[in-house]
Order: sequence, then structure tokens, then C-alpha cells
Amino acid sequence: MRRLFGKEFAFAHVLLASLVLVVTCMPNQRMVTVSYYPLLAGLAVIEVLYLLRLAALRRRGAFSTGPTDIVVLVWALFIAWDVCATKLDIAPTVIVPAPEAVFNVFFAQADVIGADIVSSVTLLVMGYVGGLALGVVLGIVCGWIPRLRAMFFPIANVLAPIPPTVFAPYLIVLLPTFRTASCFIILLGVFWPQFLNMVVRTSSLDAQLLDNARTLGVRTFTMITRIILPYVLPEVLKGLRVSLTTAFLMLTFAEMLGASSGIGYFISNANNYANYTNVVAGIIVCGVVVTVLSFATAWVQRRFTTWR
Amino acid sequence: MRRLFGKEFAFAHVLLASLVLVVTCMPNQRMVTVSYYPLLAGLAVIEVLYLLRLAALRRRGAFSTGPTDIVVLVWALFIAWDVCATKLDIAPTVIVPAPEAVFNVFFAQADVIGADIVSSVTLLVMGYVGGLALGVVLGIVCGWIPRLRAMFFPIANVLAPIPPTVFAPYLIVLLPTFRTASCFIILLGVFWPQFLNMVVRTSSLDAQLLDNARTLGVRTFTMITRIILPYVLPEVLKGLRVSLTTAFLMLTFAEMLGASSGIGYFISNANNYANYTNVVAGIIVCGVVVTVLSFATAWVQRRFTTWR
Amino acid sequence: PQAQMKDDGAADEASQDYLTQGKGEHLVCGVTGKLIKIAPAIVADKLGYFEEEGCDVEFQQIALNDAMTALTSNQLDMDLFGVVPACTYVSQGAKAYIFGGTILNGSEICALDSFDRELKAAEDFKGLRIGVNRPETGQMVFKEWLQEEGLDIDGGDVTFTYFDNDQGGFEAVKKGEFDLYIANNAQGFVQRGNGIKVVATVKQYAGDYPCCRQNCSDQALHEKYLSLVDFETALLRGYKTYKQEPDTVIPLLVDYSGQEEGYVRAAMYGTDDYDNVMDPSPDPNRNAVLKFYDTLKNIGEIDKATVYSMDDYVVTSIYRTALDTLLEREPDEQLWKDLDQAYAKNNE
Amino acid sequence: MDAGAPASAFGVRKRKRGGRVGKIDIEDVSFAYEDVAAGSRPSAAGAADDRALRDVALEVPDGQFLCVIGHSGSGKTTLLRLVAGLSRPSAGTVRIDGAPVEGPGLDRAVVFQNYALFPWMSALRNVEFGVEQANKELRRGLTKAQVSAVARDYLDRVGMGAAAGRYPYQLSGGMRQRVAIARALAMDADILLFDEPFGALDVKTRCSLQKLVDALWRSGERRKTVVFVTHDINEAILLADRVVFMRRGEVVADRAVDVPRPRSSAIFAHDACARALKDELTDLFYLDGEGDEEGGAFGEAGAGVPGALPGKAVLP
Amino acid sequence: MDAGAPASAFGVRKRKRGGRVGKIDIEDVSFAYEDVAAGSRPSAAGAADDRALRDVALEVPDGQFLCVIGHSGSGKTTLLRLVAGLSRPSAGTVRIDGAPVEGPGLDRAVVFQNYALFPWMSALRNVEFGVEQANKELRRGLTKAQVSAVARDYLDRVGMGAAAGRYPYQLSGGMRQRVAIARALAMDADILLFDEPFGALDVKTRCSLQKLVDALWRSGERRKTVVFVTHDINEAILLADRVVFMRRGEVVADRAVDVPRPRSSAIFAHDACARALKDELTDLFYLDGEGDEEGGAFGEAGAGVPGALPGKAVLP
Ligand SMILES: Nc1ncnc2c1ncn2[C@@H]1O[C@H](COP(=O)(O)OP(=O)(O)OP(=O)(O)O)[C@@H](O)[C@H]1O
Ligand SMILES: Nc1ncnc2c1ncn2[C@@H]1O[C@H](COP(=O)(O)OP(=O)(O)OP(=O)(O)O)[C@@H](O)[C@H]1O
Ligand SMILES: [Mg+2]
Ligand SMILES: [Mg+2]
Repeated sequence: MRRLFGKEFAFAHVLLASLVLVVTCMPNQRMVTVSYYPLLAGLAVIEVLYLLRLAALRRRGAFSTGPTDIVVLVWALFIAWDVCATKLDIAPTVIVPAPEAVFNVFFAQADVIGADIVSSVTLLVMGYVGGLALGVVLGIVCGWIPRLRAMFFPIANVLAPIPPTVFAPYLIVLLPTFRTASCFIILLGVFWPQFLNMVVRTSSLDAQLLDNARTLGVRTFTMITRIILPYVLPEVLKGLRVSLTTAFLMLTFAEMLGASSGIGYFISNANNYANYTNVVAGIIVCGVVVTVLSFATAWVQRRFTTWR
Repeated sequence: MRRLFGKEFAFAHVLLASLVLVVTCMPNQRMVTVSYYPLLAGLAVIEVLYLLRLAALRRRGAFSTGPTDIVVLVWALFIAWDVCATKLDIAPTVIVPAPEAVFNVFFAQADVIGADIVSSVTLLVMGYVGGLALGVVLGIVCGWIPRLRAMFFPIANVLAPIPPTVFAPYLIVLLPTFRTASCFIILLGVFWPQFLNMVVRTSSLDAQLLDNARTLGVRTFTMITRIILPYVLPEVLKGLRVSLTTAFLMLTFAEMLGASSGIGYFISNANNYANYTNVVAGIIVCGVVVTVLSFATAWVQRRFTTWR
Repeated sequence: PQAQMKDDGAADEASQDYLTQGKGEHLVCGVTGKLIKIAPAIVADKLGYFEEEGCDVEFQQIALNDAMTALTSNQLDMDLFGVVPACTYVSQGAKAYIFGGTILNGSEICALDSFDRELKAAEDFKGLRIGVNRPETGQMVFKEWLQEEGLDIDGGDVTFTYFDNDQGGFEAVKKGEFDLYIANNAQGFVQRGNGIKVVATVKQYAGDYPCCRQNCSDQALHEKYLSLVDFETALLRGYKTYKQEPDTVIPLLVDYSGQEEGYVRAAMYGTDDYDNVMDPSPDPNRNAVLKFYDTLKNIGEIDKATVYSMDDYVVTSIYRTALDTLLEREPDEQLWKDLDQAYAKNNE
Repeated sequence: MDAGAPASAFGVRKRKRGGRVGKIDIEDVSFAYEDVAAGSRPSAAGAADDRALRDVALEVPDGQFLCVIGHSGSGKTTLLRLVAGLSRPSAGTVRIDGAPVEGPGLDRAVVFQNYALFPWMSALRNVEFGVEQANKELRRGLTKAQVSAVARDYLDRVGMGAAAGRYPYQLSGGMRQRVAIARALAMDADILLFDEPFGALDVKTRCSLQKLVDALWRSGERRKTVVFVTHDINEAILLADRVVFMRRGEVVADRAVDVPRPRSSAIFAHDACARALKDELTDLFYLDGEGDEEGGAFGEAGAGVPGALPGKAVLP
Repeated sequence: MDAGAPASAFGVRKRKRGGRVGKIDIEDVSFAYEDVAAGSRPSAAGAADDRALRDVALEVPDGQFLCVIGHSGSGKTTLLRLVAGLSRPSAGTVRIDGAPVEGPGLDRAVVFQNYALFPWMSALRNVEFGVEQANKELRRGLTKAQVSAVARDYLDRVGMGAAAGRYPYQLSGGMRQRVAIARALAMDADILLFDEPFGALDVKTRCSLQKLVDALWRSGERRKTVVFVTHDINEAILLADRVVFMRRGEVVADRAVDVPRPRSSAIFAHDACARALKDELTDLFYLDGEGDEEGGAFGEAGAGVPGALPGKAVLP
């Protein structure tokens, strides 16, 4: 308990203090036209989250150096970044924007970014859930029926690694709206690994479990819905995180076609203008959104795993 | 044994015959300037592979409808494709090129495609192997040492889903050549999932195994090299296929920066000029290369799994 | 109209009907990202010109490469980007029509601040390693020019390396991997202070060449012709505002793109120390397009033996009608007179 | 599938004509696992006679409690699987009430050593699922409430009523086997097949479950036919009407257990017949050196380690 | 780590002054698992006294073969883990030759029920690895060839010489335990700890391994101290110098086994002492109803199902 507020804790706060000093007092070498208040606000948010985490750990009586180590790393990075970019201007100008400018983006374009997040998350969740559901259902059916497996498993193995983005033109022709096409790209990205995984799982079902089901006179439909589906569920839940990562990878590309908002769109648009202030801001938003979604998946996973 | 050459086998060959008839005898509606011999050669290759597969199955005494079902599907697709595109010209002109034209690409540009394959496969293998090795080693180290785990696991979870492509400019600044930068994009794509997976595996090491090692007085280095590494090896081998898929997905994007050959380059270049004949040819090459690499990984997997 | 008559005329005289039909139709127009190259359209939209002309247009985001797919499958009526997709689609027998211009020229050649070689003739490029932004039309025109000047562009005299991410290209220049990098308008401006300067433009070697065009689908042309005319009229008015009222336009574009004012001004109008090479002219520029079609053939990106001619797919009548309308409305406006003169030079 | 099984309404059993319900005939049955090695040379398998069962003939009358004992690898499980319909004999026929077994059927309920329960269903749901399946497939026409009531009833009978809502992972090994037994009984099959159901349990738990099985079997309105595979000689003698001993895929001894019920461990001290049988079986077990994979005791220095692995181990 | 263990060259054992090598003192040791529930209220654990061990005091002289028996959950494994140094006592001290145990050490070799071997190493490599570790950590200065020779020697002694190159999955359960025993012996630790090493084996294999352990222990140049946990009363009496019986974390009986060696199963028929001890322990086992998680036999209809799960089951 005591160690929670030991040397490391003090060190983190010394670092924070120096960071604030650097930001506020050291003279800028690089021309920065924005105020540093948004940056300070950002730092404050990080600090508050860190303290909340510590408090939560303390309540649980668990001790972990994790949060403090992370926050130390974060402050150190911020100091290096601010010193190299804004203060001494020794970093490459375009691709290393000033932290002040990056954090200013969150405030100046809060409404745009908010809308982007909503748009991306909707698209992502639709593609993600659709891909998962299709992957699980088709995977189980193909895995369970040997003939389908023998036919589609090799085909899927060839198709899976082909980047869904090359199918974009076909999707546009085949699907009613651009949004559905974008959605489908994410869906494909999530679908293939899930499908392959489910086929393998289902076809390597525990022999004893199978015997058990067979002696109960279980037929195909019951087999799939009552035995295989619950059997693979923990596997599916365990894979949620990884699938989310894949979905996120696809998002950037999906939003290149037919999106008019979204985080991926925000980043690639900024990229077009070599506006790395926005690019970096976009990446940070990415990170935050992913973290939140990760927590959501972790929750879903915990919620629906009733047996191990 | 008899069923290997039953009704389905005959049906596949009836389909093949109709396909050849359609290709050679039906009048073209669409202007196609190339001969249909390359297409016929392609079909012959598929047929030979199919027969070889059947022969192999027969030798093993195993019966599977798989190859025949697949080949039936392939012939049906070819018939539909040729009829809709070349013969009746009812498919969208640009994005559905004539199969004759697509197969002609393999012959007309054989040297280019050959060089592309070599270039891509080298890049792919370097990134893939590098990503795997780094992911496994760092994953085990971070998974085994609780403090590192508490620090890097959350960080990795935030960084992993950010598409490596947004780091492209930074990679170019930091790395000596384009090729290494491209390589690194693939590496990153493979690294993150592997790293996260290894951290989870290592930190949830079987308690009995751990006790067993502890009673033998095993220290960190021996623990990692002699106990954890071989313990997670089958897991790593099982994941080779999935990682390969990820690596391939990244390849297309990796080859967008500074490549002057490669399959991904070939496709995106063709894409730029809406040359879907080349795009489709590229996708087919992709499929073939992936299949070959898949077989290679499967072999590696079998070869190095000495215990289960 | 003469171009149009040549188009389908011989086959089907009766089909000329479409030239007087399709007013007030809903148009779906594809745009890519928040690019301000389409400034006249943005201005016309923001200032309500489309509504005033009775044109009901909806802007739809779409990737450059996919716009033409959507257009040829009639999911889009028109788009404002890309001359390359239009040419390549037509060369493969698809129906897509260029009916106006978006950008003329636009590629700049950048190098390190320390780069001091004179680049006057093709000879001066010998031995240089050049990075290019792949979709940039200027790089294609430039390659053709070098080729015509007798250089081997496949590594013998110059090497080309392709990038889809401009920043990657610039970083490569800074590291000395490339001597030159061909990028789009205003990238040179962004890179100032990053050790990069603009050393030449493609235009100075190869003359005017088309970049983004206004393309429309077969269906839009034949069923929504008068709506397209109204669109063009509003767009021309937008062009006039762009030309004459920078102080109205710049805030609009800043707002649209989310970029800084300094950037927008430099990109659209140039500054004291930065010349913008891009010209957002709405003229379809038939002659330049046909020449560019040949360029693509010459550098081998479209089939040299293609039976389809771009001739049939550049429709100038829409622009002509819109310009006539405006000449009638404001007979004294110098801009319209200038455009009228340019039209004659560019399209006949 | 189960042509020979009478579709009987739950609780009220209609006896088939001839009065044989649950009679098992094993007629010269042989079985060979399709081994990996065998794949390349299908005919070689027969030559070396590595059949898991060799011409086993056995008749189990209706209502008999048969225990099968024998060394590891002697083919007990294989025999049980054939009766359950999970494997099909390479030669010979298994008949239930005269009809050949074509596959698993709801006239036979099986209790396995492991995986006897579905881990994602609570104890109650596990039992309900069995009853539901029997109800559906045999058209017994029970309502949902009745299914549930039957399941609860049997859980109560095995003393698991209070733990009905728990998931298998929340139950000890013994509790799980209780639930599995409840399910087998609740399905009201004609024949019960047990494959070392208590093999993984400790002595005490084992003992209490033996008593439970015995009591349940005896208290049934009609005694069911039971085939019970075990390693434990005491267990066999405590439970069975008849014990068969298997060695290398053959039945080498077939003994009636003429000991009055109810029985307890005291019988080994007081009942001469039980004692004699135990001694005989123990001799069979221990003196039967050949066929044992655990050769090579201390002092024989390396000798006696058999070249052949148990078949399971060489599967991929 | 092992301050009390003499760093002895292999084969030649230097006795510590005072001559005590391998004496175990368990001094009023208690142990409570940090349960999930306990996390929120650390003090409540002590109140309900759900400690796995309660003030156990036990002294095992050098060279004694001690068997620990008791019901499932009585704390046998926990006790063994404390001696092995895998857990640390909540109260009290475990001493080896007077020095408190700080963690696992190469002066103690453990044979577990499962996972006794590393599945990715061949039988020989498994044994070699143990010898290598002991050699490295205790600076015995053996060459690679010597290590290998020692490993081979012990594999031969347990009759596994011919199967040295096989991987664990290619070995039967009994063969695996032979290898594990070979490793424990080859490491030449002062103390051997066995946790139900034969729990998963069938009767026959069990019996042959009991003989093997007995023979190896007796034939050693010096008898090692052994703590052997088992469920099986016969096994305990056959092997041990002394048997302790545990119940609910306490030692409730502590008996010497005064039966001359070598022993065989015949002792239960002929040796009065063995018989008496067996009866006494059997009584302790069976008549000891409380503390048993398998309550509620047939007829008690739902009563007796305990509310508390075994601790392991509620862990995450
Ligand atoms: N799936 C399998 N594939 C190949 N051979 C097998 C398989 N299962 C069992 N065998 C072999 O068949 C023979 C009989 O095995 P079976 O499982 O019926 O024995 P068992 O008497 O049940 O043994 P145990 O007491 O160990 O359960 C053995 O030689 C065994 O090695
Ligand atoms: N990891 C654990 N976490 C919490 N409680 C545990 C844990 N392991 C054992 N227990 C509890 O501690 C007590 C003693 O367990 P222990 O494993 O020592 O018993 P045992 O005598 O070895 O039993 P068995 O014969 O089943 O192996 C039991 O009540 C058990 O439920
Ligand atoms: Mg068995
Ligand atoms: Mg234990």
C-alpha cells in the first residue's frame, strides 16, 4: 500500500512539474501561433486519469507499478517532444508538429473531431459486428459439414490474405451505397480470420464432447445452436480484441471511399495537405478511441463468459 | 475409392468441356485484341493440378469431395465470367476485364511479374520473420517480467490498432532505405498481434509448469530460453498462417512507399490507371503466391512441432 | 454542339433530343476528401449559386480511383476529379464523358534547398533520381517529355520511384535518396522551412496539360443534360468569384478544408515568395485532353492499340452553353470574354 | 435410427412383444482402429492382428448389471463404444433387442469419465437438455414444465438439488458425475452404459457414488440393463450381477456375482463367494504379465520396455 | 537460496557438521490461500478459519520415508508446497537442516502428479535438464558428458533406458512417472517430495511403480528423506516408515509403520501390525464424515450438498 505513493510517484510528479515549466517558461524557437493552454489541459486530463487509476488500484488493494511507469514514460516523451519541436526546433518541422499545436486541434476542431468519432465508430461497429457474426455462423456451418469444409476452407485460405481494398470497385458496383461498401471492407477484414478460425475450431471439436452430443441424439441444427455455438463462444470472446484491431486497420482504408467524415478520413485528408499537426492529432484520437473500444470489448468478454 | 471418379468427376469435366467450347467457339461481343491461348493454358494448369491432387488423395486412400467441388466452382465461375464479359459484354466493361486479356498478362508480362514476385516475397519474408521474431522475444520478456508487462501491455494495446501506414513518413526518416521502411511496415503489422499474444500466453503460463521449473532452480534466462520459448512454440507455429495473412495485407501498403517493383506495386500502379486487366491478374498472382507461402508455413509448422 | 453531333450523330439522329431535356434533375457529384482544387464548386455551393441556377446537386465523398467505377455504373452522375481515370476507362470501352475542367497544370518539381543544378533542358535531368506522387498527372506528362527528348526513363538516364504518400517522398529527398520529387501544387509551400524548395514546374517544359476534369456518366449526359448546363453556369460564377474576390473566397476555403489561411492563400493565389502553378479553369480544354490521352498511350499506361478514341468522349457543348448564358447576362464582363477567347483556342 | 427401441411415453413403459427390453447381443464382434500407419497399407492391420476387439461374443440379458474389467488397452472402452453406437464394428453385429445398432440412440444413455457434462450449461440445464432431447426425438410429448420437473426430480434423487444452478466448473468431480448419472437416468433409456465413471475420483467419493448407483439401479421401477466399465475389482464385485474380464480384445473370464444385495465392503470379509471372486480377478490382473505396457521394473535394467506404444499416443 | 544445503560434489556427499542432512522441521506452520473473496476483507479470512493448514508441527528426521494421507482438501498438497518452498507459510517456519526455507531449492526434488516432465524435451533431455540445473546451481563441476551419463544411468535404473529418446506424449502415464522419478533421483537432492505421483495410474502400473520407488529408495547409498503424499492407504503402508493422517489442515494421527522391509501386498494378510494400521486408517477415512465435499448420498434428497466449493474452483 505504501509503495503506491513511493519514490516512483514522486518522480512522476517531478517530471510533470518540469514538463509544465518547460511548456510555460522556456522560450520558443519555433513559430507557434497557438496558446499552450490546450496542451496544459491535455496534460491535466492525463494526470487525473492516472490518479483515478491509482485510487482504483488502492481500493482493490492491488499494487502495480504499471500506471506510474507509464505516466513517467509519457511525461518524458512530452518533455522530449516539446523541447525538440517547439523550444529548440531541432526536429523536422513538418512531420514533428509542436505539441501545443496538436492539442490545440482538439479544441479548435472539437466539433469536427466529435462528428468524426461518431461516424467512425458507427461504421466500425457495423462492419465489426457484421463480420464477426457472419464469420462465426458461416465458419461453424462450414466447419461442421465436412463437404462444405473441404470446399470452402481452401478457397477461404486463398482469399483471406488478399487486401479487401482491392475489391473496392466491385463492392461499389454491387452494394447500394458507399457507406455499405465501406462497411463491407471492414466486414471482410474481420470476416476472413474469424471464418477460418471457426472452421478450424469446429472441425477439431473435442471428440468426447462430440460423442456426448451424439449419444443424446442431437441433430445438425441443435448441434450448431446448442453445442458448437456455446462451445466456441469463449474462443470468439477471447478473439474480440484482435478482431477489433483488424477492424481498425481496415477503417482507414474504408473511409477512403465514400466517407465524408471519420477519423481515418480526417487523417488521410490531413495527409493530403501534409498537415501533420492534424495527422498527429488524428493518431492520438485513434489511440483514445481504440482504448475505449478495447475496454468495451473487455467488458463484453467478461459479461458473456459464464463458464471457462 | 470408386467415388473419387464418380458423378462429380464427370460433371467437372463436362463443365470444363463447355468452358473450352464457350471460350473457343462462341462469338465475342466485346472487343478483345488478344488470343485465347493463354487462357486455355491457364485452364490446363488448373486441370493438371486438380488431377495431381486427386492422384495424391488416391494414393493415400483418402476420399474427399473437396478438390472436385472446388474445381466445379472454378469452372462455373470461369464460364460465367467469360460469358458475361467477353461473349455477351453485359458486365461492367472496365472493372470486369475479359479472362482472355487477364491470362494474356501472365504471358505478355511474365518477366515483370516474375521480378515482382521475387521482390515482394523477399520483402514479405523479411518483414514477416522479423516481426515474428521480435514479437516472440519481446513478448516473452515483457510477459515474464511483471513490471515490464504492467508497463508495456497497456501501451501496446493502444498502439497495436493504429495502422502502421500512418507512420510511413517517420519510418522513412528513421530508417536508412525505403526498402527497410517498407519492410518495417510489414514488420509492425506482424509484430503487434504477436507481441500481445505472447505477453498474454507467457503471463498465463501453466502454474504447474512454473512450479516444476522453480523446483529445478531455473533462473530468468534459462526460464525464457529453455522453458517459455519451447512452451509457446506450438502456439507460435499455429499462428503462422494468420500472421502471414496480416503480412500480406500490409504488403500492398508497404509497396506504396518507394517501391519500384512488387505485386502490391503492380496492383496499385494498375489501379491508378484503372487497368483492371492488370489488377485482376495481380490479384490472381497474389492468390497463387499466398497459397504457395501457406504451404510453406504449413510445412514449417509440421516440421517443428515435435511435441503437441 | 458540333462535338456532340460528331459523337452519336451518324448512328442515331433522333437521339439529339437529350440536348433539350433533363432540367431540374438531382445530380450526385463525387468529390475526394476536402481538396480545395475544386474551389469554384465550393464557392458556388457556399454562396448558393447552384440553388440560384436551379441546380439540385449533392456532393458525395469518394476515393479518386473508385469515382469512375461508380460513375460508369451510374451510381454517380458526375465527379470533379481525375483526368487519368476518364482516359483509362474510355480506352477500355467504358462510357464516361469529360464536360468541363477543374484544374490545369498543378505539378511542381521540388528539391533540397541546396540543389543548384540548372534545369533548362531534358539533358539536365540525366542521372537524376526522381520520386513522384503516383496519381500526379504532371509526372506522366513529364515522363513523356523526357522520353520525347530522347532520355531513357526506365533507369538508363533517370530513375523514377513511386509514392502514394507525399511526405514520404519529401523525407526521402531530405535523406538524399532522391534528387527531385514531383508533387502536387502547394506541397512546395508546406515544405518551405523543411529544407525543400520548388525548383521547376512541369508546365515550363511540357506546356499546359490537364489535371482534374469534370466528368459525367452516360446516363447523366443523356438524361440530365440541362441540369449539367445549370451546374456549369453556377460553377462559372463560382470561378468568377474565385478570380475576383480572394477575400471572400479564402475564408470559405479555410472553413471547408480546415487548413490554415496562409496555406489556402498560397495554394490558390500564390504569395510573394511562392507561385502557385495550379489553375482552376473550368474550360474542358479538349485539345489538351486529347494530347494527354496520347501521352498515356506513349508512356504505355493505356493500350496503344485501343480502338476507342477520346475524341468521342469530350463534350464541350455544356460548357459552351453555360458560357453563352453568362455572356448574354453580363455582356461587358471581361472574364467571360477571356474565357470565350480561350475556348476557341483550347477546343477547336 | 433406433428401429429396435420402443417409443415409450415417459414413465409408462410399453414392453415390446416378447418382453425383451434392453437385451444386448454382441455377436462375434471385431474392431480395428484405422490407424495412421494402417492408412498406407490397409491390409497389414489385419495381419498383425492389432484389432482392439477380436471376435467378442457376449449376451447381456435385460435388466442385468454387467461389469467389464481388464487392463488398460484391453478394449473395454472400444466395446462400450460399439454398444453405444459411437463406432461401428469391423466385423460382427451388435444388436439391441434383436435390431442391429446403426448409431447412437436414445435407448442407450452413456456416462463418460470426463466431459460427461456440457460446461456451458448449469447442472439443471444439462439434465434438462438430455430429457428434452429424449422427449423430442422419442416424441414423448412432455411440456417444458414437465421436462424441467423431471430434471429437478432426478437432481434431487442424486442429492444435487441444492446445486442445480451451478455450472460444471463450480462442481467437484464427484458432483459432476452425480449430475451425469441424473441425466442418464432422467432420459429414461433402456440401457445405461458407464465408462469408468469414477476413475478420476478419490476413494471416498468413489465409494459414495458406488452406493448411489447401486441404490438408484435397485430402486428403479424396472431394473435397467447396465454395462459398467471399471478398473476397480472391488467396485465391480460390489455392483455387478456378472463380471467379465477382458485381455487384448478378448473376453477371457465371465463370472456371475452370486452375492446377495444390498452389498457393502464388508462382503469381502464375510462373503466367501465375493472373496473368491476377488482373489481370482486379482490374480488375473496381477499375474497376467503379458500385454502390460508398464514392463521393466527396477533391476531389469532397461529390459522390458515395450516397443509398442498405446495406440492413442501415436495418433496425430 | 539454499544456505542450509551442503554444496556437495556429485556422488561424494559431504555430511554437514552434526550429521543432519535432509532433516525437515515444520514448526507450527499455518497457511491461508489469498482467495478472491478474501481480497476485499483480508482480516475475515482468519475469522472463519478457512486456513488450508492450521498450526501444523511435524519433524521429519533425516532418511525417513513419511507418507501423508488424508481426504481431498485436507491440506496435503499445501504442506508439500511449503516444504518445497513453492509457497511461504502465513505463520510458522519450515526448516531444512535448521535453515528456514526461502524458496525452492535444489536440495529438494519434487515429483508432481501431472506435468512432472517438460513435454518438449525427450525423456533423456528431461533428466539431463534436471542434472544440468543441479550441476550449474550447486557448482558440481560436471562436464556435459558426465551430466548425460548420470541421466542415462538413472533412466536405466528405472527401466526407461530403451525409451530415452521419446517425448512425454509418446510415453504412457506410468512411463512418464518413471522418468520423473529418475530425474528426481539423478539430481541427487537430499529430500524427495512426491505429491500423489501415481494418482492417475491404473492399479497394475501403480503397483509396479511402488515397488520401484521402494527399491530405489532402499538401494540408495544413503537413504534420502522422503515426503510422499497419497490417497491410497495400502500404498502408504507399503512404502512408509511413518504415516500421518491429515484432516482439515491438521495432523490428526501420526503412526510409525513397524513392518519389516522388503514388503509386499502379502503383509496385509500376514503382518498384524500392517493390518491393524490399515484398519485404523481405513476407519479414519470412512467414518470421518465431516469435512467431506461429497455429501448427500441417495435418499438424503438434496440434503448434505455443501455450500462451500473447493477453493480451487472459485479462483478466476
Ligand atoms: N482412437 C484410437 N486409435 C487407435 N487405437 C486406439 C484408439 N483408442 C484405443 N486404441 C487402441 O485400442 C486398444 C483398446 O483400447 P481401449 O481404449 O478400448 O482400451 P481400454 O480397455 O478402454 O483401456 P483404458 O482402461 O486405458 O481405458 C488399445 O490397444 C488402444 O491402444
Ligand atoms: N490455489 C488455491 N486457492 C485457494 N484455495 C486453495 C487452493 N488450493 C487449495 N486450496 C484449498 O486449500 C485446502 C487444502 O488444499 P490441498 O490442495 O492442500 O488439499 P489436498 O489434501 O492436496 O487435496 P487433494 O487430495 O484433492 O489433492 C482445500 O480446502 C482447498 O480447497
Ligand atoms: Mg477406456
Ligand atoms: Mg493435492
